[in-house]
Amino acid sequence: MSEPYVKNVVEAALLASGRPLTVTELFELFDEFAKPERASIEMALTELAAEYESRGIELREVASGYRIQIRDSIATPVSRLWSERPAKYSRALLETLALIAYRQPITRGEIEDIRGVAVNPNIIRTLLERNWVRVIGHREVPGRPELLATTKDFLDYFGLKTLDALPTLAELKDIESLGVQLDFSSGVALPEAAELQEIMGSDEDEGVPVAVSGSVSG
Amino acid sequence: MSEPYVKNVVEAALLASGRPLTVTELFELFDEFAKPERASIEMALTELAAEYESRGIELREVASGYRIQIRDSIATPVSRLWSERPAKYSRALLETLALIAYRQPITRGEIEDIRGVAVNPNIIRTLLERNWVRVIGHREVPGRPELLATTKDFLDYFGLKTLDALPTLAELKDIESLGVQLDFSSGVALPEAAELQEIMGSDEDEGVPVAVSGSVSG
Amino acid sequence: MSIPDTDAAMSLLPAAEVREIPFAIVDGEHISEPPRDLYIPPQAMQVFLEAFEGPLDLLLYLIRRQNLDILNIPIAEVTRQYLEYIDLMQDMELELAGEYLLMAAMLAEIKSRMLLPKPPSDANGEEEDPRAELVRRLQVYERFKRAAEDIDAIPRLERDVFVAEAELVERKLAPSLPDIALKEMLLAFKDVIQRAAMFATHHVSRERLSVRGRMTDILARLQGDELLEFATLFDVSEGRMGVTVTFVAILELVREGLIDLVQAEIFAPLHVCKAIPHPEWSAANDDATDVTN
Repeated sequence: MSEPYVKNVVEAALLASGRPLTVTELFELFDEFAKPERASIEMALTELAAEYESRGIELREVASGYRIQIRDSIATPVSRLWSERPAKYSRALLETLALIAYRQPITRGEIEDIRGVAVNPNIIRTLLERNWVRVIGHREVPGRPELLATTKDFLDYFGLKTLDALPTLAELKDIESLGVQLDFSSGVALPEAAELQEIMGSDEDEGVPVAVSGSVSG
Repeated sequence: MSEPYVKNVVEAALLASGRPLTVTELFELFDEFAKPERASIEMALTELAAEYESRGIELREVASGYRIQIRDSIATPVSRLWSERPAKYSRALLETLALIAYRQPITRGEIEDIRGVAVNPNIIRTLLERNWVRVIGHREVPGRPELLATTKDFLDYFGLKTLDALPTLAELKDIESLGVQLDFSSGVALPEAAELQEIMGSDEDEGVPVAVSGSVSG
Repeated sequence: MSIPDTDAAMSLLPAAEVREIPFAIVDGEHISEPPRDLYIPPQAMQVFLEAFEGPLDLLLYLIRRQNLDILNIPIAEVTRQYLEYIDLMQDMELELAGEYLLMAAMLAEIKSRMLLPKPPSDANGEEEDPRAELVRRLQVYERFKRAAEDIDAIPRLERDVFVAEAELVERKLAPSLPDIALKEMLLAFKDVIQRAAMFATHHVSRERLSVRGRMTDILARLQGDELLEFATLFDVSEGRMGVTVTFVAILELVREGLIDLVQAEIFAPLHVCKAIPHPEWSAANDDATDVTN
């Protein structure tokens, strides 16, 4: 069993901080000459999680550490504390966020190519202000567009530990497999092969073609 | 005893609200068709207060209702969550500490002779306050200057078992590569026998010119 | 957006598939074109347009609404429907995003390629479907459209998840001290030694840290005024090496004038004590004190 003092400090710190805390951050709260073992902090976390089992709160590990949150089963009465409905996010914002989350690092131009529509600058600004997204560099192409990626705050907000915890993307079906059955009444027309090759071959990692099309965006 | 559900909602609401809540406010959180008695909310509060007795938090009644707060006895470590990252120590302090470690026992004058500049008294005071350095005597020369040496706390802080675990002067020449081999954080001390063998061995293998404090100060 | 919204907007329109059936029969004549002066409130058209996130979204809607296979789009039909909406919106003099017109051009191009005679196969003998790129774009877009819905469904802070917090009434001052990495200190030492070496004109010797540490230990044991028996400074369990280190440390302490070795008479036990202040030095010290006072 962990020392009661260690467990009490860990619990109090998690409740006082208002943000997730890592084991290292918890460790550093202790006085230099009375530092517990890191293992006893981990033990305290395990014990707290077990104690909360029968309670209205739970210990959750998210991207930037541990936090204590209200248990889902009790969220309805607790949500009555606030009369205002929480903000809804527009589809445009969510689609942009999804593209950044699954395709990071990604430029605004690449987002626009996939969505087939211009991205409202307000959307990127909102995502940056919420600190869900940040600029992590520039793509070394003309114009040096900013590369966008998600942050730990994004994962924390959605209660995720890592990006891998995001829902899996839908499968892409391959039109090529259908090619045999195609029946064109007046024969098959080929698009400029080179052009399509270039367009389709640009994204090997997932086998998903990024719809970058000069003819469309140009 | 109160119903566990009532107690769980009361606790969760107090922890989620961010402000004190009255019994009436707590009462109103419950679904209209499953409202508990007001008495059972009061009972839940009493039970929570009792449960928190041994913990780092406490239930307090303030002017605008009940709130859960960090117990005073645990406020010091928790407050470190907001302590600013401490400033870095100066180069002069690092050099002074290093000279005391390698040349102990040593006087301030001797440190000044080697460094070629006066030692700010604040540096010595900081090192004494940090309990990394202590005065172990006086050199019996005019002025009887204090002899400074490192402490057990100094060894503990740097994770060293003995002073011998510090690299030798020859090893310092290759300090960049040394850092990789030596796990400084866990402070692995060199095996003592090998160490002494090296010390007692011939001097020829090392030709590092070293300013010896005694003769410099003379 | 939600589909019901779109449907509501659509119901205000001469929906595309309605065209298959005569729009109306007037004087026995089948009228399949909506009257040009049919009034549709521009706001409704605006709502309709805003319900879509762009041309891909609109196309996807047309395909899904008719349960068409995305891999085998009847391009002529879909193009006709798409263009109808575009025409209608242009008739309404609504400002149409350029992307919608580009898509219209792309659809028309695909349609015409589908109608052209089949050109010779490429080297691989494979035939590329003119719709391939469009299908891929639609699929990729749909994929992220769903991902956005999935992300929206994840329980999130503020809406579904509430963080438990307790008040810290009074923050205690807890100064935290700067950290030093051992390496920092070693680098500092290396520098200072190198610097000192440049000025060193005196003898050069090899420092023995063990001896230095032992010197500190011996001095620490001599804090009081008592005499310590010489032999007690040695720990036989340290072996020959340990004894030698202690001995060298004692010699060094004596050489530096930090300790005195005393012996009452010949062959009597040796004792060690703190060096006794030289009378003159003490006097000098007193003088110095007087001066500063």
